[in-house]
Amino acid sequence: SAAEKSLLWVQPMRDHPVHRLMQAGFLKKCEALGYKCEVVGNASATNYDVAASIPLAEAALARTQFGAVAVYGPGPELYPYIGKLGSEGIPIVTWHVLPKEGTVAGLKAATGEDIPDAGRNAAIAMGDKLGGKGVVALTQGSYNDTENVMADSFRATMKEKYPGITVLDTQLEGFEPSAAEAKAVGILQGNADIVGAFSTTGNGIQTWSGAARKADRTVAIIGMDYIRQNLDIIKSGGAYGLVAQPLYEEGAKTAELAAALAEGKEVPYLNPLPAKVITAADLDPYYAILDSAGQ
Amino acid sequence: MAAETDAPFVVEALSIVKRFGGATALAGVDFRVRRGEIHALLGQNGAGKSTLVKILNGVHRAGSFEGRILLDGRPVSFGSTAQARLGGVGYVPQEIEVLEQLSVAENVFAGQTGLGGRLVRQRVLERQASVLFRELGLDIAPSTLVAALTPAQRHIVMIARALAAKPAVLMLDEPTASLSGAEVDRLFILLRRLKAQGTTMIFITHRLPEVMALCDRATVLRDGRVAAELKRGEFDAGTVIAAMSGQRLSRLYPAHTPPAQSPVLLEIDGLSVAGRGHEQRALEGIDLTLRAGEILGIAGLLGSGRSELLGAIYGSVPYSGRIRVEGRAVTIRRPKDARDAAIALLTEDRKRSGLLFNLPVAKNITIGNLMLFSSGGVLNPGAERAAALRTMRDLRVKAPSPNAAVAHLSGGNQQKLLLGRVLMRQPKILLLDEPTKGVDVGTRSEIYRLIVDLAETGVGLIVVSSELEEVIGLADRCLVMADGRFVDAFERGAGSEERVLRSIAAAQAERAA
Amino acid sequence: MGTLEASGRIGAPPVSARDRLIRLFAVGEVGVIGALVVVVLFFYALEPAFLSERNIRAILTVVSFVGIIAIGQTILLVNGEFDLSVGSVAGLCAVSSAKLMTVFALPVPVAVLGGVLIGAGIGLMNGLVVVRLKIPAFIQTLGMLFIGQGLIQVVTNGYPVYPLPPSVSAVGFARPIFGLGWSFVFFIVAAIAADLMLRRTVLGRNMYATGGNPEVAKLVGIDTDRYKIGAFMLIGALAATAGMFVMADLSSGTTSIGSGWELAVIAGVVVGGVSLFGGAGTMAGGLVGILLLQVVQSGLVVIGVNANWQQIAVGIIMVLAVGLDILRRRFFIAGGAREDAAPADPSPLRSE
Amino acid sequence: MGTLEASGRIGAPPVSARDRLIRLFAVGEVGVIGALVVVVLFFYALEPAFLSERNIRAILTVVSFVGIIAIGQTILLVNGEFDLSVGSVAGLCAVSSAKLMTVFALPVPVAVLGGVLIGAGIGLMNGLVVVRLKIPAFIQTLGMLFIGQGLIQVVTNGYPVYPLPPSVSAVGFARPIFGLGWSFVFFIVAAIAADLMLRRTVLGRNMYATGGNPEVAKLVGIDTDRYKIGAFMLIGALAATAGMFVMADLSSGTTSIGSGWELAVIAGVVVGGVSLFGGAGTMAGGLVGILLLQVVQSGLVVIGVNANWQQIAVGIIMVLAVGLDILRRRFFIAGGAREDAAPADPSPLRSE
Ligand SMILES: Nc1ncnc2c1ncn2[C@@H]1O[C@H](COP(=O)(O)OP(=O)(O)OP(=O)(O)O)[C@@H](O)[C@H]1O
Ligand SMILES: Nc1ncnc2c1ncn2[C@@H]1O[C@H](COP(=O)(O)OP(=O)(O)OP(=O)(O)O)[C@@H](O)[C@H]1O
Ligand SMILES: [Mg+2]
Ligand SMILES: [Mg+2]
Repeated sequence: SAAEKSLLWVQPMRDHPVHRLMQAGFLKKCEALGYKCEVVGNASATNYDVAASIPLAEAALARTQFGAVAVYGPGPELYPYIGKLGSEGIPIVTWHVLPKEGTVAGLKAATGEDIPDAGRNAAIAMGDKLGGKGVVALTQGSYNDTENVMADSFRATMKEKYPGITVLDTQLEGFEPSAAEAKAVGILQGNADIVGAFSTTGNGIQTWSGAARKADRTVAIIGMDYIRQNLDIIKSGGAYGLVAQPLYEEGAKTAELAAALAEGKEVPYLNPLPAKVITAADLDPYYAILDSAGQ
Repeated sequence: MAAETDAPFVVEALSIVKRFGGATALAGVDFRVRRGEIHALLGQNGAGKSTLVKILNGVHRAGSFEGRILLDGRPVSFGSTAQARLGGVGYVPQEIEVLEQLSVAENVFAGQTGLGGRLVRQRVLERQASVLFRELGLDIAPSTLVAALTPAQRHIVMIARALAAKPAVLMLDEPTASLSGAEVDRLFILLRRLKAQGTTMIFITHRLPEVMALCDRATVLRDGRVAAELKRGEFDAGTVIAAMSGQRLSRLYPAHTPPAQSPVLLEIDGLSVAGRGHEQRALEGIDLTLRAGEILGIAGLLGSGRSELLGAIYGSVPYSGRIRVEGRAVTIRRPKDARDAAIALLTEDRKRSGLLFNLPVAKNITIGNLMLFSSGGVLNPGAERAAALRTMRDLRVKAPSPNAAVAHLSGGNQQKLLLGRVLMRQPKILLLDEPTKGVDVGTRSEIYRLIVDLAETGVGLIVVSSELEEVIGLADRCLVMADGRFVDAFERGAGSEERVLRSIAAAQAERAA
Repeated sequence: MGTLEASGRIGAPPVSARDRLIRLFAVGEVGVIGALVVVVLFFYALEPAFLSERNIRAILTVVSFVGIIAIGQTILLVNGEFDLSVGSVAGLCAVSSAKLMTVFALPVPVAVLGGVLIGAGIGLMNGLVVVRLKIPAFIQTLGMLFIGQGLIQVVTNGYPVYPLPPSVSAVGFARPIFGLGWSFVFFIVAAIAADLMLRRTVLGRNMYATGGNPEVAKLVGIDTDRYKIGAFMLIGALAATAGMFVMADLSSGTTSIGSGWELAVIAGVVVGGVSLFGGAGTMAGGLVGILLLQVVQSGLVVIGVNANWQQIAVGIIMVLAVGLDILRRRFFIAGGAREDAAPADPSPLRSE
Repeated sequence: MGTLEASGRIGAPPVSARDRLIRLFAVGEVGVIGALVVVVLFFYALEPAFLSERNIRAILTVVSFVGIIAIGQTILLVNGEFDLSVGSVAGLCAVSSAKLMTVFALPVPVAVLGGVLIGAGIGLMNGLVVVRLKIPAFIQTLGMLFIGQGLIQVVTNGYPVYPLPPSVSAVGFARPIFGLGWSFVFFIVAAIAADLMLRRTVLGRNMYATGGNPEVAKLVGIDTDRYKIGAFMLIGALAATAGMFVMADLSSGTTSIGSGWELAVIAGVVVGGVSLFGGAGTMAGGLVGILLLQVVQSGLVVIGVNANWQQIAVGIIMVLAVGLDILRRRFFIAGGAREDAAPADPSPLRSE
């Protein structure tokens, strides 16, 4: 019946640009699969408010009987809710992290990049670019499991593979672009010898390339997410590369898994997606994806 | 020189009806003022005087009342005070309304776009302001911040503000209520000059002598209706009061003789109060004793320090010196300490430090006295309401209901309400700062009676009033204060207004020397 | 005689009848309750599932979290101050107590007590700074908001405190009444107590005086400083409690607990007719206001409004609710009781 | 004669000298400028690079964005109101004009004009609702904050508007003076104009009256409603301008432009001695306040303070700056003028 043909997507901080990209992949795929899909979460681009998001999910569930529910799971705070829904017999998928099987009650499947791996790739790309020496700045948008893990693995990899490179303490960019840029400039000023910068957030490339321009310094910048502007910046040499987080694909994959589960099919528990570091050389396929996504 | 009685009407308010919710403030008033006259508007508290002038000033905007208003024979309907102002109407409200964060000069010329074109010329402003003040006999530096003035001083600033606009018709709502003799004299000189220059004035007061001295005609309101229209020469206290209240004038100051050698309630020696900023001392070495059943009056000029003294005794103004209550030395740091020592204070500025505008009438009366209607901190609403009603009856607080907003009581009724609050806890020592400010003649004598009765029951009272005549009439013993020191003292009957003024002048002369 | 008749009106039936009407409509909550009913019926009509047990429970649960803080905020506002730091205080106390029960392995009750004490302590600090140093509450509590957020990171280093002792999750999962959790029980009990305190005790009345005009309050012998500091401590402790209830609900000490609550809570109670300027408003009103905002948010989801438009609707309805309330006052309370009900009273000079 | 001398104390020369002193120190900026100097020297001592041309440029650039809004906020606060919606208005106008110049392919100047008009329009709405319907600015502008955020999503569907016409980035990259962008030029010019307006014109004088005590202002014939509505429109237009400058700087209509500005801007100007309760404060003060907060933030980064502690430091310094200012007033302006200056003065009843 129509009831089973619908899927729900639960994601706090619903309006964050990166989250919106994931949602786009999900909704697009849903349509393709002939499902009626819905996104809920606290409407904010800055506040990750779980307590406020759960009742919104409940509201949707009160109205519609969804075939499966996708719950954003970068941290443990939504695990209890996943457990609750699972105990109601609703199949649950999560994305963006790959929790070990059995660690999250009620979870049927997970997809997303292998975050530590992504961080490692970034470190290697950076290390090679810098020829194994120099000072590298590290910034996160905010503290959250995804960014923390990626930053940590970046730091660890540098430590073991490129002892010649010193990674500075993590600094927070925050969400407001102009403020983030000012902060980056401050970091550059505070450390005359910075030659590289790695940011674990989607705005990072804009932030750092803008800062490098203002401070006119040449910095090897690696950031996240292949939104069009980031690709352009790399193309124009404003940044070195980016971790092609499969945000859009995650969303799409999540929709597939959820749909399959809704139809009672078996799906693999872990569904990792590649997260390559791409540089000026290999941009074209990503432009293609964006075009197809109508962005 | 009374304006010729057939001069044309400048202001005509015809069959004005003003209702506030259920209450009717004005029930069909016809009010006419002739060009060039000073027209007294009289009536009991709550009679509707302020409401009438507010209507003439667009405070109550056209449409919020019934009836017609004519200026110079032309019908007008003011949608705002701004329009009234442009229409040549000036207004000094009853309550103090100033811009505390601006300087005196800025206050006086606030809203006057004329000055120096669109640019503000501070110098010009201040020069013109100081001229005005000299005329009003208040030598405040124009750059003084209004926040630093006493209530009375603020009131003068308001008057200057109205005059500065050079209105054709000037309406003053109890301008003298907080002024003392000398300031009043000055004001009158000024008003007479304005009159000579052709300004028409409406003058509200509760002080009949002022009417006699200043006004050409008078309209008496009573419960929202015109009770009488009197010409100069027709008004003597008897007629006016009769018209106002239908009562005959009881003796204004009831007889009272203090019990000989009653115990000393309050003993103060060497009390000093640090001056505010520039004042080296607001009060200097004050000694004073108050006996049970005694009414002690303090006379003085504006800014002489009377309120500061009461404030110090009550703990709201930090002081140095020794205070003993009933022989016990007490340290009063906060009003609470004073209250625990059975001292109560009626403040001089209702709006600033008297009324709680967020609470209705009844709760305004009982606040601070709640221990009387509560057990274990839990209120007994019935008892509270009853007590509030009792107070309202006893003091004849005229209010639509116990739950009405205090903001909507007439000035005098607000005053009575506060008196009620202060009396509720039956203090032993009662400090009254301008107790009859804005209170009508009838009620006034009631309050005097009340004061005397309290004295009879052994309460000790200190009365500060800007009306010399009142202090002298009431007090068993009268102290004269100037520049924060006592400069003279005399028993009932031994003093006169002249004596007070002379001793003050003398004191200042010697201080100048 | 004149005056007597005049004052005689006091007791007269018609008046006091009108008074009861005024009284009824003057109390802040009537308007917002009206708005709430309208909104609920509207959503229900469009989608009966709105009143499904499940949805109601979800709404009441989250309301119980924010509501616990709203109790404190209402009291603080009545006292003439407000607190922007509640969100980060809630988060800080949650993660702190989480650390206490994990890293320091303290027994859960002790750790919880610790959390509450931290909250009250922060409240005390806010109170002292605002009252004694006369620093505007806006600055002090906004500063504390930042400080709290920073401390959350210091305490957790950005990682959620997880897992927590099972007993915590147990509390989070427990459903003592009508399938509602302990947070709700606490909320209801606290709300009733607070309401009685404000309306029926000397304490409460003195709070209205304190918020209405501190200078007058002092003159009638009320120690306004003590009241304000107390109110700050109370809201601190309540914020801590709310934060820890959320923590139990999520059975993890997440760094994001309470993020964005600072304005939400104030908005809610103000929608409920509590004055931002002190001395006016009721507990019932404040809490209904909070409920209204949550109902709107859930309702919009239930009836399936496009996600992008939901927040727009929230903003509009928030303003409308207050507008309705103000019209009500205009309409029912002519001159009469306006000031005493309306926070919007431009009159008295409040400076000191 | 008698009384002339009696009150003469008040007029004696030393007094008016004192008054001039008062007025000097009463103007909000002295304290915050002091704080600014201290902070700058402190950072400079620890890390000379802090005063490097580039860092100064970067700081001034960011300040110019927020500062443009702070100009409006200061004027609005002087008029006795405030606006929480500036952040989302900035964002909304930025993405809207971006859409206009891309999707609708309007010439850039037209699109920019469009953005400004939207901002002014929103301001007009805020003003009308606050002034005419007497809905508290807090509620109306908070509601507008939500509405704006929602509209940003509606307009952009969550994606940054990109790419923009080259001329936009050109403006963003241009460095007309001392390597500072057009945003800074605009900021400086607007600031000077606004300062003169407040201090030297009747308009400004009437604004202080309007914010100081609307009742009195009305009484003396000032059309307070017009002033307030005007101020709301001005801040709307300025917010739009700031948003579009950020957009040019990023050469992309990012949806997160302006997020979090609502409190930052108010905090800054209040730190600068502008009263939350209207009628007090200066343009210079407000803008130095904004600068101070920005300096602190980037200073902490430059000297390499641990990220976790930065926010804490910001919170503390913010409170300290205001505290310093209030002590200064206590010290220099005894009794009398106390009321006038202290923003601490809890003289709210300024709601509408
Ligand atoms: N805004 C208002 N709302 C309700 N009632 C009001 C309002 N203003 C005045 N009243 C009532 O109207 C009546 C007349 O008040 P008004 O202030 O005109 O008296 P008044 O003659 O000025 O008295 P007083 O000499 O004490 O100033 C009073 O009963 C008062 O309670
Ligand atoms: N709020 C205040 N701020 C600054 N100075 C004040 C204040 N109140 C009183 N003063 C100063 O203290 C002195 C005594 O004022 P006080 O009010 O006691 O005089 P007063 O005799 O009561 O006269 P008034 O009739 O003006 O009340 C005055 O010179 C005044 O300048
Ligand atoms: Mg009157
Ligand atoms: Mg006095």
